[in-house]
Amino acid sequence: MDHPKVGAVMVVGGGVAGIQAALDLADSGFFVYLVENSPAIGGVMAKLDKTFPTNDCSMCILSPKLVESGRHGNIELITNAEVESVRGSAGNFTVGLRIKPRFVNIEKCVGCGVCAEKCPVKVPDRFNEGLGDRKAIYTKYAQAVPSAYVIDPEHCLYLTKGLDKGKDVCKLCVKHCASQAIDFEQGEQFIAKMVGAIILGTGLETFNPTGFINYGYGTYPNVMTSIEFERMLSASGPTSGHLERPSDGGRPKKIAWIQCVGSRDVAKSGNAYCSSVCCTYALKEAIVAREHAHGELDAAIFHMDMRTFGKDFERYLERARYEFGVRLVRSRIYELQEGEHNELIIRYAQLNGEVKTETFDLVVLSVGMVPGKQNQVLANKLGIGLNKYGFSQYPNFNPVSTTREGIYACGAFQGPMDIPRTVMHASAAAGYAATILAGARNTLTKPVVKPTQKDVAGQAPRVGVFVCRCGINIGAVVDVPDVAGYARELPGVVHVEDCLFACSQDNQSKIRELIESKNLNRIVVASCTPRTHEPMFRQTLREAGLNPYLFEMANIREHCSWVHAGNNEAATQKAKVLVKRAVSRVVLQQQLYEIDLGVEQAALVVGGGVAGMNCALDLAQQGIQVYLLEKKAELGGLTRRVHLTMDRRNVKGYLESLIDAVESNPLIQVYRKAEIQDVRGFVGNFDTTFTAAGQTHVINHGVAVIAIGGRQYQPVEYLYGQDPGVITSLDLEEMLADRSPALRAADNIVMIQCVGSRDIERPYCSRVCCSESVKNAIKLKENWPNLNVYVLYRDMRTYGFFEGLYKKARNIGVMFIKYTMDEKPLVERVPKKDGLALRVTVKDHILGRPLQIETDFVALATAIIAPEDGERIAKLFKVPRNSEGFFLEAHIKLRPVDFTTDGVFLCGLAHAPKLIDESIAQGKAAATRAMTVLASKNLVAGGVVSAIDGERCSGCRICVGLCPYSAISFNEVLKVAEINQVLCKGCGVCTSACPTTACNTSNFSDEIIMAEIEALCT
Amino acid sequence: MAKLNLALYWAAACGGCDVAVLDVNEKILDIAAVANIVLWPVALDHKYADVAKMAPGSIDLCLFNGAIRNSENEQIARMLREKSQVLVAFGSCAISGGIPALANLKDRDDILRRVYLETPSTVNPDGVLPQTGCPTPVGDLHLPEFYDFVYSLDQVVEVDYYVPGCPPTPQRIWEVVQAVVSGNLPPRGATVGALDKSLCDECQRVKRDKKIKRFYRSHEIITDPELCLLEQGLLCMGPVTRGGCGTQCINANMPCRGCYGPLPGVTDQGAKYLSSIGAIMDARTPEEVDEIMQGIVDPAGTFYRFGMSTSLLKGAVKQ
Amino acid sequence: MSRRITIDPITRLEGHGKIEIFLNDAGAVDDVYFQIPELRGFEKFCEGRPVEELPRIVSRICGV
Amino acid sequence: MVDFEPKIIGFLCNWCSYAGADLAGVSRLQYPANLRVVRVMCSGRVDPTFVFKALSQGADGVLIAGCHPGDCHYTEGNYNTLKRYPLMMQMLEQFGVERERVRMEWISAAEGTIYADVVREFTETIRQLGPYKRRLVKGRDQVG
Repeated sequence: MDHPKVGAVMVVGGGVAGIQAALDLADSGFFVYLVENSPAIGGVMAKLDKTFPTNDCSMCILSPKLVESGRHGNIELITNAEVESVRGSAGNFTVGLRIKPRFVNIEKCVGCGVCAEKCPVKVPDRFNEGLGDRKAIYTKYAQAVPSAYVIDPEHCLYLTKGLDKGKDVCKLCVKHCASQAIDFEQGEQFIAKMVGAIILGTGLETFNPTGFINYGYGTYPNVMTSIEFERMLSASGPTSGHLERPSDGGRPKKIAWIQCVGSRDVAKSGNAYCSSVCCTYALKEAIVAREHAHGELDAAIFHMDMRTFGKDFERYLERARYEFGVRLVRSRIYELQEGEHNELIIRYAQLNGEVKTETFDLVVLSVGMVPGKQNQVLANKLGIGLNKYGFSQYPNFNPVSTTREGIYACGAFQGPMDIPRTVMHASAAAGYAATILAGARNTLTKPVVKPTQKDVAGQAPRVGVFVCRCGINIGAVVDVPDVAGYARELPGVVHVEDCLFACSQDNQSKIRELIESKNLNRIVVASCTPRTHEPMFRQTLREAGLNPYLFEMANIREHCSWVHAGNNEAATQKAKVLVKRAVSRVVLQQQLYEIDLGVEQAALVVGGGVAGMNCALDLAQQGIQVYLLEKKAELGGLTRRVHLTMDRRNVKGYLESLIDAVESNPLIQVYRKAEIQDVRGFVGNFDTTFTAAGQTHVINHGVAVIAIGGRQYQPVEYLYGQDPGVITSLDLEEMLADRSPALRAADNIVMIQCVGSRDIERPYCSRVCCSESVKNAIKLKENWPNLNVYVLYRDMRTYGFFEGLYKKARNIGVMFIKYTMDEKPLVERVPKKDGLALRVTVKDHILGRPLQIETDFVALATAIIAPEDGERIAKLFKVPRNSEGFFLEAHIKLRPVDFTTDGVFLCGLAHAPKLIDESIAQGKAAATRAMTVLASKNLVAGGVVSAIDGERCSGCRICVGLCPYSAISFNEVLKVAEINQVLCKGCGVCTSACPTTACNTSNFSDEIIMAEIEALCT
Repeated sequence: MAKLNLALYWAAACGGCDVAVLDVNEKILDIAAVANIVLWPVALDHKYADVAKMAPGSIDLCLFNGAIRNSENEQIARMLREKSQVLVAFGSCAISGGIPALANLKDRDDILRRVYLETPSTVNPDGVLPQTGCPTPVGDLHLPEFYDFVYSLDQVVEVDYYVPGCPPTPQRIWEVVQAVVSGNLPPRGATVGALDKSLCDECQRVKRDKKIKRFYRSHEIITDPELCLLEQGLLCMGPVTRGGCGTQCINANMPCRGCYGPLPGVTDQGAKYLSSIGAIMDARTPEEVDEIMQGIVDPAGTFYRFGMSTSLLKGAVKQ
Repeated sequence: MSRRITIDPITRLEGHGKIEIFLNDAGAVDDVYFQIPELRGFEKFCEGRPVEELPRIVSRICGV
Repeated sequence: MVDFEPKIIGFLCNWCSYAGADLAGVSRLQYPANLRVVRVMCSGRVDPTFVFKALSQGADGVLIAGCHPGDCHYTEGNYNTLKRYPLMMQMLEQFGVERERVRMEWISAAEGTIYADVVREFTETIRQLGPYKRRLVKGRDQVG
C-alpha cells in the first residue's frame, strides 16, 4: 500500500459487538465512526431482560458501555445511517454513507420527552416486538444512546399528510419543544468517510416462525417467540415484567418452550445449523419466569439435545433443573393444537415411547438466529462473500477475517454465537484493524487537553447553585424559583441561577463565566441523574480551570419531579432538601487529582500455545516488545496433538507457520523451559523475575497475558490404561493421521462421550469433544466404509455450523446411542478365541434393552481440565480462579479477557475449554485489550480513591484481603496497611470496614456522608 | 509554687476509679506533696457544704468519675463545674456512661419494679417505692430523683479533658497528673491518658488475615495465647478501641470490651465495630451469615458495654 | 426549737449516703434517718446479658 | 397515626439501585416523596453508623439498596451489606427499633418498578408504624 494509512476505522453495526470494537479501538489511538442503521445503538442485547449464565440484568451491564461510546472523544456516532458504497483497499477506504433524516437536531434535543407526550400518533413498537406501542416521535428504548428523539416518517401526520401539500398538519412536537430541536427540513444526506479498516457487526435477526403453520404462530394468540417473551419479562417492557397470556391477560400457570425453531432444521427453514444460544436462553427465560411468578409456574422445555456448552453454562443447566425446578423433556414437538380458551395442547412421545398430552397456557418458540436482512445487501456492496446460510464465517485460521483484506467481521454477522464470544470476536476484529494500521495510531484522535487548574485549597467555600427546569420536566412540578430562593440562604452559597436547561451548551459557558466572575470554588447543579451528566459537568469545571471534583448534583428530576408529578408541593419541598444535601456535601468536598503513570511499552505473555502466540504476534505487530514464556521445551501446547480442524484444515501446517512467525519476529523474545519466580508492581509497571534454561531474568513490562492453556484429563474409568484398545480421541486422531494398520484391521470402534466432563468433580462441558468425535467418525467411515462406528453420547453438542458434520455422520452410517448419567456404558474384557476382547454394554434408548458391542477400540472423549500450575500463576499475578481451576475473568460477558486486577489479561484454554479457532480469536482479543492500556502512554488513575493514613493505621489488618482489586497490601516493616491508588476503584468498602477511620475514601468520607444525612433529616 | 486544689468525685460509679488513683501507690505521696485535696468522698471527709462555700474556680483540678444517673449527681456535677478550673471526665462512666448506662436499654419503671418489688430477696409487702420527698413526724426527707436516662458528664456540663478507661490505669493517671502539674496540657476537649491508635498497635499477638468462619462465646473456646483473639472468633473490640491500657484483658486471654472508647473521628463505637465485623465475616449467602450470627448473642450489650450514653441511639425507647 | 443535722455525704465507704439527725428542743436526738440515694439497676440491666459476661459487668457494682 | 409524613433516608448504590431509581423516574412511575436518597458508590460503603445517625437525626425509616449478589460493579462489595444487615437488625431490636423500620433490598438498574413498589410499600409501613420516638438528650441546661 503506497498511499498513507488512515488512522480511523469504521465500525458498521451498533450492537454489543460494534460497541466493544469501537471502544477498544478508540481507547488505543484510533478514531472510530460507529455506524448504526437504527436511531440508537444497543442492538438485540438492549432488548434482553436478563442474560445467562449469571442472570445479570442486561441493561445494567450494557448501559455503561452505551454511555461511554456515546460521549467518547474518539467515537463519532452516525445513526440512522447505512453503507452505500466502498472504494479503496486495506489501509485506505472511502465509504459512502446514506443517512436517513431524523427530523430532530441531536445537538439541541435533551431527551426531555415532552414531544412524545403530546404526539397524537400511536405506532406498534418494534423494539417491544409489537407488544406495546410508541408514538410517531420516540426514542428506541428508555436508556437509548443517543438520547435524542427521532420522528418516524411513515407515521408522522405532518410528514405523511402535510409536508408535500405544504399544509401545517399537527406539528404539536414543534409547538411543545422548548429547545426548538424539531427540524422537518432535514433530508436524506450522503456523506463519505476516509477510514483505514472496516469492521462489520450488524448482528442478527430472530427467525420468523410464521411459516411454521403447525406451531400456529400468528394464529394462536398464546404462541410467542422467545424475543417477545423476553420483552414481556423485562421490567421496562410493555407489561413491565408481569407474565400475561396475550389472549386474556391472565397469569400463565404452565409455559412450554419449544427448542430448535428455525435451527437444526432442513425441511422447513433450510437452517441446518445450530444457533448455539437457544438452549441456554430458554433455561434463562424459564428461571426468570419462575422467579417472576414466585415459583407458582410449571416451566417445561421440549428439546432434542440440551446444548449448554459455554463456560459455566452446564452449572446453569443443573441449577435450572434442580434449584429452579425447570422441567426438561427430551422430545421433538411436531405441532400444537389450541383448546377453546386459547390454551395449547402438546402431544409428545416420551423416551420410553409412551405418548403424552399436556396443555399449556403459553408456548414460547425458541427461535434461532438468522443473518440480519441487510447483511446480504451490505456484503454485496462491500464485495465480501457470505456462506450458504448468509453468515460471513468461513474456514480459515483468521476467525474474524472476511474474504476482503482490511474488512473484518465479528458477532452474529459471522455466525450464531453468544454474547461472551461476540465480545471476544469484537476485540479480535479491533486487533486486526489495529495491526494493519499500526503506523497510523494516534494520528486522527483528538488529544485530551488539560487546562491549568487553580488551587482553591484553604479558601472558604463559595458555592454556585444552578437549579434546572429541564424545560417543563422539572419546572412543571417543582417551583424552581422557590427552590432557587431557598438555595440562596444556604451556608456557603454565593450565587444561584435558575436555568431552563442546565446541560445545554450555552449554560456550560455561563457556568464557566460565573466561575470566573464570581470566583466560585464549588458548583452544585440541581437537575437530573449524575450517572449520565456528572462527567459532562466535570469537564466544564476542568475547562473553567476548577478542580472537577468540587462538584455535586441534586437529582430533582428522576428522583423528584418525574415521580411526584401529582404532588407539586411535596416535590418542591423535597427538591429543597435535595439541594440542601448537595450543598452540605460540596462544601466538604476536596480537590482530587488523577495521577498520570507511565506505561512500560512491553508485554509479558505466559504460555506459548496457540492463544499465547497469536497474542504475542498481534502485540509485536503493533510495535510492542513481547516476552513469551513457555514452560515446556517447545511451543504449541495441546494443539500439537491435533492434526485437522473440524473442517479438515491442516493444523500441523498452521502451527509450524505460527511458530516460525513468532520466532522470527524481532520484537518477540521467546524463553523455553521458563518458570516465573516472582511478580511485583502493578498495571503499567510490572517487574517479573523468571528462570529459563538455568538463567534468571528480570523484565519490566506494562501488561501481562495469562495463556497457560489446559490439560487433557487422564481417564480412570472404562479400563483406560489397562487395555491398549482403550484410547483417547486425540490418540485416535493420531492413528487416523498415520492411517495406522490397527485401524484398517478393525471391525468396530466405540466412542464414549463426556469422559471426565459434566460430572460431580468437573461440572462443566469441555465443549470440543462432541465435534472432535464426529470429525474422527466421519474420517473413519470415509477411509473404511464397512467399519462400524458407534458414538455413545449424553447430549450431542455439535454447535453452530458443526451441526452439518453431525448430519453427515448420521448419513454415512455412524450410529449414535444416547446413555444417561445413571446408566453409563460398561467396558469389559471378555474371553475371545485367541485372548481377550473389549466389549461395551450400553442400554439402547430406543429399544430400552442393553446392547453389547464387541469392539477393537474404545475411544474416550476425555475432558479438558485446568492447567496444573494454575494456582501458582494465579497467586503470582493475584488473579482469581473459579472452582474448577480455570481463571475467572472480570465479567463473563462484557470483559471476557480482562481480570478485575488491571493490566492482567487472559486467553486460551486457561479461560475455559475451547476450539483452536476460538483460542486464536481470544488470543487476539487479549492483545487488543492489552493495547488499550499500552497505547494510552499514560494511565490515569486516582480521582475518587481510598487512602490509608499511615500515622493512624493500627495494623489490625481488617481491611487487608477485602479488596477484590488487590489494591490493599500490608507493609510488614511499618506494620501498617497501604493502598495502591492505581488499582483502587473507590468503592469505599475498606473505609466502612476500617475501625479507626485511618482509611478514608476521598469525597465519600464519613464526615461528608454524615453531613448529607443531617441535611436530609433536619 | 502554691499547692494545687484537687477534687475527686464519684457520681453513679463503683469507686474503681478512685481506687485506681490510689493504685499509683507511693506516688500518691508525690500527689499529696503537690496537691491539696479538697474533696474525695471515698477517702476524705469533706462535705458538699464545704465545697459549696468555696469561691468559683478555686479548685484547680477536679477528677470527676461516674455517670449522671440522678439529680444529686447532676447537682454536684454542676457545682464542681462552677468551682473547678479544669474539670476532667475521669473513666468510662463519666465519658460515655460506662456500665451503669446499660440501664438505658431498660425502662425506668421496670428497673424500680424489679429492684424494689420483684427480686426474690426483697420483702416489700406494701410495695413501697423510693420517693423524692418523704414526710416524717420530725421533718421532710429528700432523695434525689432517679432519671429515666443515664447521661455522660459532658451531656450535663462542659468538660475540659477526658481520661478514658474502666478504670484508667495507674500509669496513665500518673501521666495526667504530671501533665496538669507541669501545665503542658493539650487544647481543651482533648482525650489524655490514651493513645490515638487502637489496641492492635500495642497488642503483641500474631495477626494473619481476618476471615472469620465462626464467632465463639468466651467459654466455648480455649484460645491460643499467641494468636489474635478476633481471628480466633472472639468478639475482641481491640481494633475499635483506643490503646493505652496495656492490653490487660487480652493478656488475660479475654477479648477487649472497648472501655477506652472509640478512636478519634469515630462517631459511634458500637456501630463502627459492627461495620468492621460484618466485613470480615467469611460468608456469601444469608444462610451462612445466620450460621455465623449464632456466636453473637448480645450485640448492644457487648458493643456498647461502656459507651451507651454517647451512642447515636442512646438507648431503648418504647415505640 | 428542734434542730436538724445533716451529714452529706457520708464518706470513706463505697457508695453514696446521707444521715439526717433530728434533735428535739432539749438538744437530744429525737430521730435519725440514714438514707441511701444511690441506685444503678444492675438487677434489671443484667437481664439479657450473656451469662459469661456477667463477671465483667457485676464487678462494677463495687470497685473499692 | 395516618396523617403523619414519615421521613425516610435511602442509601442507594450508584451502579444498580440508584440506576433503578433513575429508571423509575424515566418510566414516570409515581411514588410518595418521603424517601430522600444518599448516593454511595457501593452498598458495601454503608456503615451501620449511617443508619443509626439517620434514626438519631429524625429519620423514621432507613433503606439500604444495592446490586443483587453477583451483580456488584466491584464484584463483592454488596456481600458486606448482606453480612452486616442481620447483625444490625438484631442490635436495633435491642434498642427497641421495630424490624420494619430498617430495610435492605437488592434492586438492579432495570428494576425501576420494583424500586417504586419498595418506596411506596415502605412509606406506608412507616406511616402505619408512626414516627420513630428517639432518645432526645436535651441541651445541657435542662437535663432530667
